[in-house]
Parts: sequence; C-alpha cells; structure tokens
Amino acid sequence: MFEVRIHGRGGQGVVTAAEMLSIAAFEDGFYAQAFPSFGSERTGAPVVAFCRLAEREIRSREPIMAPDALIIQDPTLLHQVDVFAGLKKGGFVLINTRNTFAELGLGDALRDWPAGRLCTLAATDLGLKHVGRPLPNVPLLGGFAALSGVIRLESVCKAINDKFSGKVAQGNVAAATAAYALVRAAIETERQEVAHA
Amino acid sequence: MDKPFAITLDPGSSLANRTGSWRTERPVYVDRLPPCNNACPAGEDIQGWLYHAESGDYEAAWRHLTRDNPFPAIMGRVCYHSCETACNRGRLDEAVGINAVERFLGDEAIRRGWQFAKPETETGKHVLIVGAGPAGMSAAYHLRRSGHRVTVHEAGPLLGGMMRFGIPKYRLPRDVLDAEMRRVIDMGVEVVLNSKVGNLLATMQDGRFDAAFLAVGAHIGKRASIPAGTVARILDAVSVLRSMEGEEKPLLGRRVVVYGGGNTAIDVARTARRMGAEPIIVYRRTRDKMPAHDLEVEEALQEGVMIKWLSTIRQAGESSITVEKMVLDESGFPQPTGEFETLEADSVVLALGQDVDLGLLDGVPGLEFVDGVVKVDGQMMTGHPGVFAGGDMVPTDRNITVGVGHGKKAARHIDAWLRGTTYVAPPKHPLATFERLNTWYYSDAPQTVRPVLDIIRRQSTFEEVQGGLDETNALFEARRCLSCGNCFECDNCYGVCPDNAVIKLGPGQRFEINYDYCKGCGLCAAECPCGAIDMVPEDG
Amino acid sequence: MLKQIEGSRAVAEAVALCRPDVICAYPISPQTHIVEGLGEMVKAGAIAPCEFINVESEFAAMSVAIGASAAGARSYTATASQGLLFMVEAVYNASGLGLPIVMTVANRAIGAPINIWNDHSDAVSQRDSGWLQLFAETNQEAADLHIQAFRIAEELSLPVMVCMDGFILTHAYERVDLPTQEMVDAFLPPYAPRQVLDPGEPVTIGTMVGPEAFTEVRYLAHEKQRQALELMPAVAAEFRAAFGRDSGGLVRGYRLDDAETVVIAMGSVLGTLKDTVDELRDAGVNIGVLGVVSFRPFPSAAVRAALQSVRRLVVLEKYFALGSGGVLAADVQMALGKNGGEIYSVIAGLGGRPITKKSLRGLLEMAVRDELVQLTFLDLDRTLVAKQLARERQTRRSGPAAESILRDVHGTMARNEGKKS
Amino acid sequence: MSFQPVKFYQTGTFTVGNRLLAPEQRSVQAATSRRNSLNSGHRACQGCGEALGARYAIDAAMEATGNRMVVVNATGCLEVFSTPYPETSWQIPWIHSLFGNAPAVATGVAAALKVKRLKGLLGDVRVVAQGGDGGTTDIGFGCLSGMFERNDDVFYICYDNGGYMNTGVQRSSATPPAARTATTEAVGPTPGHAFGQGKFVPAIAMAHDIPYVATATVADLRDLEYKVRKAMTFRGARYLHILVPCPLGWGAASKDTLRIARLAKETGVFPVFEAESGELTGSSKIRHVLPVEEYLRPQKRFAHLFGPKPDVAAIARLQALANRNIRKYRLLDEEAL
Repeated sequence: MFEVRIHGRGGQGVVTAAEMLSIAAFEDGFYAQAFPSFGSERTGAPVVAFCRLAEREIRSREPIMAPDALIIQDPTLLHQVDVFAGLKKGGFVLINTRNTFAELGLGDALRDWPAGRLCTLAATDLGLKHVGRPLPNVPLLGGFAALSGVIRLESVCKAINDKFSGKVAQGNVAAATAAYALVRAAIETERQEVAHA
Repeated sequence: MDKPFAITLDPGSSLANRTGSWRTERPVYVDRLPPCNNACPAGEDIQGWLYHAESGDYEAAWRHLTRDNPFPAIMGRVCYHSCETACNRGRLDEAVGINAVERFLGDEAIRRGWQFAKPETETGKHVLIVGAGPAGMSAAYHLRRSGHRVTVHEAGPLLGGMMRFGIPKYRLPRDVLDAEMRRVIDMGVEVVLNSKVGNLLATMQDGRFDAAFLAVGAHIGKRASIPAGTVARILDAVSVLRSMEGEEKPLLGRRVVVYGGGNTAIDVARTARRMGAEPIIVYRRTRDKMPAHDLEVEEALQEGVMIKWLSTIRQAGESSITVEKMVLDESGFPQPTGEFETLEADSVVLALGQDVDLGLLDGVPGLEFVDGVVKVDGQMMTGHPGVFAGGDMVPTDRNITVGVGHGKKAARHIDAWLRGTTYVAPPKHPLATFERLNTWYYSDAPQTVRPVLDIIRRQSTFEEVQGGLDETNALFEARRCLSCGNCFECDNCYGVCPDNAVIKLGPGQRFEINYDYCKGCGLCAAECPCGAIDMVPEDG
Repeated sequence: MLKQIEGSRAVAEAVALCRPDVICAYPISPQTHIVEGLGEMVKAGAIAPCEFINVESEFAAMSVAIGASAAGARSYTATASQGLLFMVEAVYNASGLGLPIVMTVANRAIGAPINIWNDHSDAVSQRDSGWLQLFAETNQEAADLHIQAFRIAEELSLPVMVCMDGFILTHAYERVDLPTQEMVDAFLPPYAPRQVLDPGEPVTIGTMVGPEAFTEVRYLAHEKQRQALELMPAVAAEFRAAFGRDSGGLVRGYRLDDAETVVIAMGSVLGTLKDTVDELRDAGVNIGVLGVVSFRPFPSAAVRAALQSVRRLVVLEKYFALGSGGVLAADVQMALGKNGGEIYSVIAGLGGRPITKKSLRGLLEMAVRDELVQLTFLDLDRTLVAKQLARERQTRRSGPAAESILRDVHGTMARNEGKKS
Repeated sequence: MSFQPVKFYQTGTFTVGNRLLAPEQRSVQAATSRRNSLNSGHRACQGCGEALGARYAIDAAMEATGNRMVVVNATGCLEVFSTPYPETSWQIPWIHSLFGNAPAVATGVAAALKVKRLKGLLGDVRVVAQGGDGGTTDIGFGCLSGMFERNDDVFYICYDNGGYMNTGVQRSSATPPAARTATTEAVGPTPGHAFGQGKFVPAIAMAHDIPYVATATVADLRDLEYKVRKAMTFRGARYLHILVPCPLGWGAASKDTLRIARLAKETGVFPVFEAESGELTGSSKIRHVLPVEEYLRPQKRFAHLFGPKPDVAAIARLQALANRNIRKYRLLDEEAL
C-alpha cells in the first residue's frame, strides 16, 4: 500500500490531483482509491486530498494519517497547517515552490531523509506557461511521477486526457512532461551531489 | 391491472353510496301560469306559442296561437295587449313585445297561405251565430273546429263587425282583416250577409238551429243633449267610422270637434286628420284619466290632433261651439267652472260610447237585461237555454280581444251543451310571479321597437302606421320571453346539481330528479330561471 | 468495463444503464455529483428518451417521482440528509402507493447542528417508511445495487433506497466494473407497472382508507417486505450469474467460520473493519464481520443463520436513536432472541468522524475481553462531554450545547497552540 | 376578450344550456353525454361549490382532450369526499398523493407521459392537477411555483373556498379579510381575519409569465368552460383559480352557493379575468355593479360586520378592496363608464 496526501488550497485542483493520481495508478495496474478530505471549504481555504495505491483491493476507508508521500501545492501552507503530520520517515515530499527546501526553512526537519525523496518544483510557473493558468496540480503530478517512480509519466498523461480535452489537455500534458523532466534532472543532480559528497 | 388492495379503486364506484338519504327537502318540477296567459282576454297560451316562435318554427307557433285565437294578424294590430302589461319582463327591462310577435305570426300565415284544418268529423249539430264581428267569428271558428255546422247571419254587407266599422284602416288594413275572415269561412262556415235577424226564435226555428250565439255588438252611438243650432253638423263616431268603409266618405269640414275620451274618439280624430281636417278632441277630464289607450293618444298628438282637456261642450253653433272649462274635484270628477270658450267647428262628432240594438231578442223568454245589455251566466248562456251571447252585447269590457275570448269561451260551452255535457275548464296553475324568477339568467335585452310610418304620410294617408317586425327581430323578441313558471329546458338544473342527480330526458322531455342521489341542497330550485322547481319538505 | 471513476459517476452511469424515464434532481451534498452526471448524460442525449427535471426541493423531487412512476415511468432521484427529511412525507407516500421508485441516499448526518459529513442518520430515520433500504459497501456495490434495485422495486411494486456513504463513497475515485448496456437490458426488463394512470383504463389511485381496512393495508405492506426477503437473494444470485460479482443480497459474512466474535455493520466501514479483522485474525483472535446489505426489510432469519455459534456481537453503526441506543443493534437483538450471545452496541463515525483501524482495533480487543459497556461511542471525547455536562448541571440554561462544545474545542486548540509556542 | 359569449336573449348567455343553441354552442354540462368525471355518490356537503366546480372543470377538460387526460389531486375536501375506500367518485385516471405536492406529482405524470409518447407507447395525454386553496396557495405553493417556473405541461386548477374546510374551517392565505374562521374567530377588537394579509395567487401565477392564467367562478359555467378549453390549447404551465363557495365554511344556505359566487363577481370582490404570458388579456365585466354588502350579508362568516352596530369601517375597507379590483382588472365595461 502506498499512500499519498496532497495539500493545497481550495481552487488549486487538490481533489482533482488526487483523482488523477488514482487514474494514473489505475492505468499502471494498481488498485487505487482517491478521496477528498470532505469539507465545505471554499476557494482559498486549506484543502487535503488522499490517494491510496495498492496491488490488491483497497478496503480501508480511513483518512491517510501516515502517508508515504506528500504533495504540497502551496508553500504558504507550511506555516499554517501541519502538513507533515504522520509522514512516514523517508517519505516523498514534493513542494510547489521556486525555492529550495533549505530556503523554505525545512532543511532541519527533514535532515535524515534519504536522497531522492525531497524535491521542489515551480509548478505554478509551469501551469502558467503551458496552460495559461496558475494551476500547479497537474505539473506536480508529472513531477511526482518522476520523484516517486510509483507511476509512469505516460499514465499521468492518460489521466490528464481522461479529465481534460483539447488545448487544456495538451497544455497540461506539456506541463506534466516538463515537470517530469525538471524533477528527473533535479534528482539526478542531487544524486550526483550525494555521490560527490 | 393488478390493483393494490384499498389504495387503488375502480372508477365511479361511489354509485353504491345513495346520498339521497341526506335529503330533508326534495325538488319537484312544477308548472305555473304565466302572467301573460293569465291576462289575455282571448285566453291565448302566449308563452306556449312564443316557445315555438323562439325556435323559429313560426307555423307551429301560429297553429298553437290559433288554437285560442283565429285572428293573430288582426290581434297583433288592434289588441291593447294586457299581456304585455302583465309581462314579468317589464320589471326586468321592458315587457316582451308579444303583440308584435303575434302580428308577425299572423302576417306570416297570410303571406304563406297557412289554412285552418277542417274538422275531421261532423257532429250534425247546427249553430246560429248572429253577428260577424270578433266574438261571432271567433265562436264560428271554434264551433266549426269542433265539427259543428255554423251559419253566421250578419246585418251588414261585410264581415268583421267592429273590426271593420270601428277600427280605421291605418290601424288595420282591410286586406289583413279580409284574409283572416276568409280563412274562417274556408273551414266551411256559412255566412249570410245583409241579413239582420229580427226575431231570434223564429230564425232558429226556421233554420233548425240547435243553438245560437248572439254577438251583435254595440253600434248605436250615444247622443248627448247639446243645444245646437239648426245648421250645426253633429254626427256620431260609429257612423263616421262606418261610412269610411263605404263609397261615400263623410263630410266633416276642416275644423272637426270630437267629443269624448275613448279609443273611438281618437280613431275618429285621427281619421279626420287623414282626411285633411284639423281635428280637436274635447274631453272633460285630464290625460291620465282618459280611457283611450295612451299609445294611441300619443300617436294622435304626433299626427297633429289637438286635445282640449277639462272641457265640456255647452253649445254648438253654426260654425263654432262653446266649451266650458272644468276642474276635477277631490274624487276626480269634473266640475263646471263657469268659464267659457268658443271654438270654431265645422262639425261635431260625438264619441260618447255605443248602445246595443236588442231588437232581435224581443219575445225571447227567460232573458235578463242590465244597463242595456244581456245577462249571461258563467257559461255565456243567456236565461234562454241554448241561446248564448257574448261580445259588446253582454256586460264586459268592450274591445276586440274580449270579443274573441267570448267567442272561444261560448263555443266551448255551446259544444258541451250540444253534447249534453258541461265544459269544465281545467284548473289554473298558480301564477308565475316575478319573485319566483332568477332573473340573473336572462340577458339584458330591451324590447324591439317596431317601425313607424313617417309623420307626413300619417297625416295624409290611411297607410298602416305601425310596421311589423321582420323575421330577425321577431325571433329576437320571441326569445326575450322568460318562460315564467314553466320549464323551457335551459339545462340549469341539470348543470348546477353538485350530485349529478338531475336526469336530462332529452328534447321536449324535460328533466327528472334522481332521488337516489339528490341531497336536497336546493340549488336547482334556486338557479331555475323561470321558477319551475319547488322545494318540498320530505315527509317527517 | 473497468474504470477508475468517482463513486457518484459510477452510480450515475449504472442508473443510466437502467434506462430511467424520469429523473428528478435537487442539489444537496454529497449526492449532487450523481444527478449532475445524469443531467449531463440526458442533455447530451446519452439517455433518451428521458426527462431530467430540476425541481425546487426534495419534497418536489420525490413528488415528481411519484407522479412519474404512477404514470408508468421508471423514476429515479437522489438525495441525502436534510433533503431526505424534507421529502419524508412523500417518501412514505411512495411506498404506501406501491410505486417502484429507486432513490440513492448519499448518507449524511442530520442537523442541528448542521453537518454535511457522513453517517447513517438520514436513511435510518426512514427505516419505517416502507422502502427497501440497501447499503452499499463499495462503489462497485453501489453501482450494482442500483441495477438490482430497479429489478426488485418493479417486481414488488415497492420503492428502493440505495444507501451509500456520503463523501466516503460518493466522492471516492476507485475501480468500478460497469456492465454493458446489453448485459443490463438482459437483466432488467422494461418497466411493466402494476397500476398505471391510463386514460384507456381509468383507476383511482390513493384513496382514503379508514379503520375498516387500514390494518389490512398495513399488513399487506408488511407481507410485501417479507416477499422482498425472498426476492433479494434470488436477484443477487441472478446478478452474480450474469455479471460475475457478488453484490447485494441480504447479508454478507467475512471470516465467520469459527468466529467467536462478530462485528456487524453497514456500508463502507465494512472495508476498514475487514482490514482490522484481518489484523486481529493474524494476532490469533477468532473474529469475523457480518455486513448487512438489506437494512429494510431486516433479514432476521439470515442474520440468525449467519450467527449461529457466535459468542459475542459488536454492532457498529453510524447512527443511534437518541434516548434509546443502537437501532441496528436492536434489530439484531430481536432477530437473535434470547439465544443470541452478548451484544455490544457501538456508535461510530457520526457526522463524518473518521473510523480508523486503530480505534477499531482497540474497540474490538476490548470487546473480545468483554470489557465493552453495552453502548459505546467510539472515539468520544469524554473530557469534553464531562465538562459540558458539569456546566449544565450548574446552570440549566447554559446555551446551545454545540456552541459550548465548539468553545471548548477551540479553547483546547488555543491552549495547545500556546503549548507549542 | 376573445371569448364571445353566446348572445341569446332569453337564456343562452348565462344558463347551462338551451334547447335552441346549436350543439357546438352548448356547454359541456348541458350534454347528456357529459362525462360526469366526478360521479354521484360523493360525500360533499349539500350545495358544495367545490364538487360542482370540479365536475365543471374536469368535464370540460375531458371534452377538450377527448378524454385523454390524467388528474392529480391534492389532499383536501375534494379528495376526501370523492375517494373514501371502498368507493371512488372519479371516472377518470386519478391520483392523490399528498396535500402539498399535487403540482409536482403532476409534473412527474407529465414527464412520464411525454417519455411514453416519445417511446411511441402512448398518444398525447394531458395532465390536470387540482387542489383547494390550502393545498394550492399555502402548503403546495412551493411545488406550484416550481411547476410554474419550469413551465411544466400541467394545467393546475385551484378551487378557492377561502379556507381549510376539510379540517374544520381554518384560515388560509386565501381567506378574505374580516372573514370568521376557526382560527380567526369573530372576537376581540378586530374580529375575523386580519386586513393586509393573504395573497392572490393568480397574480403571482402571472408573475411567472406562464402561458395562461385565469380566474372563474362556479356561477359562470360558460366562462369557466371557455377558460378550461382555452387553457388546454396551450402547452406548458397553466393556472385556473375558481371561486367555489363553501356553504359550511361560509355559513350560507346550500341553495345560495351560486348566488354568492355571482355576488362575489358582481361586487368586484373576486375579479374574473384571464392573462397570457403575464399580461392581462381580458376581464369578465360586471353586469350590474353591487355594493360589497350584498355579497357579505348572506354569509355568517361576515355576520359580525352587521350586528346591532355594523362595522362600517371594515365594510368600507372591503369595499375599497373591491373597488381596487374593479380598477386593476378593468371589471367595468368601459363603454358603460
């Protein structure tokens, strides 16, 4: 079982991201279960969504309390919500920001994490660039595919085409692909840095 | 359909619930006597014949009408239509123009040549009728219808009596009169003109008559004792009117004074007007006391007839008369004032009423007389068995409609008498009063105005003054009838019953109450336009 | 066809496969996505002919469905929570008139205090309404139950309520196998109404029935519910044969063999329970799960048969009758009679409170040790309620309980914040 | 108004029928073949205006639709007196669901019939819904408004007797001011129903811009039938509001049901008109305008206005309301003014 928690704000497509993640996982042959943190939050409010992936039927319906991975769509949440609550030691963390973990002041907290688990991505910029809207969710999925290696980029693209159509789908595919490449490159760089260290 | 128990039911099953048991009062259809019928001196079933006229079935209407009165074209012109005075519609807007519709039917019958049926069987009885006026000819018609042989003896040269000699042409064109007389003759009535019966019993014996009906009328003009100069021309109204029918018209001069206030006075004045005279009526009382029909007074005034109210003639000179002004005392009688006035007069026509020539009754035993007329019993029979009398020669209102009514009534009793029975009139229904009507249901519709001849021609010719209705407005007028007191199948009761408890039986069959379901709410009675439903308490 | 799909969408597509004639929609969370999906399909012509009616209230939604059903249309609507309560009069009416309407209830709590999250208060409040009430464990079952529901409803002339947990199922994306139209057509014949408003054969539907026949009417309605108990397993079996899946039926057991302790529950919590039971079994506890699919009619005989040699029962339900206790527990108790084992009634998941494996495991371990009290509220904040109760004992009028509790909750949070800083 | 009443001076304009009219000019109620949709044996009070109005309206609708029609009935007197098990008085396809949902049920029936038509299972069948004023203007108002705004193909008929008569004469939003009911008793300083309350649903119906809105009284059958016939020529939501006096609730003689309905119209208390797409298109003119007292006096529910000390002020206010109706709905013939 691989459990992902996505944090963001209302309007940023947090729930959609979880759903697309589940679709991508489904495409990759997983059983997947995506669900929102049920609420009546409106635009701007902190929002959480969940996605479970497993090799067999997922029966549990409890919220994800000890995620294997976190996707944080809005870095400003770091100071308002305990986004890391329950995160498994060494779990994946992907944050939408132009900054580094160190610049975010998270260096200390995640000090013990193995390499290749933490990554930041300027996903909003990618969304703006490829789709014309400041939506970070899809680029982050592309980046997450690269970071976690749990799902394939092709499956993310399939999920994108499942949810969107026409130019929006094309733009999102481009954004996800670009994000995938950026994260791959970042991880590679980090690995090399670690190797050189 | 597999219907769930109790929740779903077959349609109309509530017929099992007889709601008639709720009733404490039951509606009952009734027939009432319409006020028009009640008021008609000729006993016409006015509502009955209007019913057919409403349908546009004028022949049926005419036949229904002529069951009681064979002269609708005449009656439609000269009748003073007390029916219209009695008509309930008069209290709603204006009375139904019954008279106009009657005339329309009469004219229509003449135009189309409708005839009376001849009797199917002959009784072998022979009835003598003396006088071919309204009463006599009416009796002749009814008796002939009953299968009796009828012979009319008329003293004059023409049929019609007062209809001809008392009514001017401008009120009753002679072709109309002739046509309606002719139709009676065509039933097989024998007529002997210029045959004055001098001795009734002798005539009856000679002719082997089984019964006689006397209707000689009142033709002797009353005279008043007016001091008159030798050359003053004083005539009586009846003579003047009668002479209008002959070759030689009366010479009245330009300034004609007519003395009297009855219809005859008006007739004479209007006749004189048409002959180029300037008539002036001298009457001792006021207009509202005048016995003449107001419509005729009005028409006379329109035509230029002058009326000198509250005046009596004191003296007649060669070319003038002296009148005395009168005043009405407290009881409405005129009293002399001593004030006098002189009027120019080429002639004076007295229209002070008529007397009956009773000469033919000399030697008839058993008769009783009162005020110069013969007394008859409730069956129109004089004190002499088999001799009946009617019209102006018996105590009555003197007008043509009354005469026609007498003729019918006498004929019924004569018929019964000849058959050795007694005619008993069927009991009359209670009157259909205005209060019983639900007038909401009658659309607002004023009476149709009949065309009237233009005034110039009325002053110079004897053309008929009042025109008739055409078919459209005759129908309109007929349909203004409220059918007081008798169901005319308006379907209101059928419609307004909340319990569908009125059964419509079909055209002409009227309705029935279904007492199985009638709850006795009374809506049918309340909403019956003509008051033909009574609510009757259920037996307690 | 396998799809990774939102539960609401799966239900919408399943309903569409049933070829509904009339769909009435009124928005209320968490049901809304279902009718949105259907509305889109009708507008796009994917369901035709079909009338999709945006009504002005849930009361109207059920009323429109009543009219449509009585006129011979296959009728569907969906609601939740307050919406279900708002239509209650019509809910009873539909069953009283014997109209085979199918309605999804996306289960949600009932206020006040207003709460949009999941529990079973809405559906269970209608347990006496005369509707058949089926609870789905998964979105697959939710989809399948709708197909079965139309079949059952129309065979019996009774309305069926398909209950699925709001948000937990309705908003969850998971794998659902949706059948083809041909398969559904073969399983579900066209609607042949028992009674219908037809000018060709007029009837009066919906009479007033007095004391002389009302008991009989009610008895017959009850008898029909008993017929449903026979029909539902048969339909489920037929469904399995046609679609190759277990869905529906009356009850479904999990690891009941040799189970001394059995947890009984309805809806999506069964999944979490099964995971928990697996863990306990791994730890050597003889425990199983019995899922109740058909809450109404209540399958007493099936429950009895499934629990023949069980020592103790934990009846876990997302609803309770205030002032009385567990409703499902009472039904189970009635079903088992005096021969049943110990019954523990557990109230859990009210108003969307997550039911975690951790809490369940703790609960069941206590149950196995017979340490549970007769009525347990899972994860109840005892400190908080004790405090409120104490306050209320002091002054009879201490303001609305919900607000006081919120004050306490926020107070606690503020204190915690204070500790943090 | 496009309705040209039969001008027939003896009777035809106002009576139910007349032997002289051509069959096509006769009212539906005049025909021996009339449907009697509401059959004998129902349990309505003597002189019930609603029973009469319902038969008038439904028979006319049946005629207009060639008997291809379904009726939905709200709870109320009409429903109770017509369908107590084991008997029903209805001879038509008829359903009763609840007090407040007849418009919605009718919407459902119409939807079902449309689908069946599209499937080729059924020809054109129309839907009529009916209820009393309680079921229409109060408890069913939400559903009514919803049916209106969606413009569902339903003809809704409200039988207005100004109160909850089925439950024992309580006040409804259609109860007129000053009227005594069981919940607005004729006691205290302002006896009877308050002034300034209540609503006139035909005007609200017009505000929905639905194709056809009309009012009628049970006293004018021809007008009523014309309006039913007219309504059935439209598709979409239509509304007919019929004044049906209740002898029991109004404290009037059972025989006076129609008279009082007539007086309601002739005094201007109840405006009779029709409107298309929200615009007034015609009014039934008052024939002989009468003071409101004529209408009030025969009814015991207004008896407190006419005690030893008549409530002149209240009567004047009622007269003012009638005058307003006369102006607003143009109830007097302009030529006559």
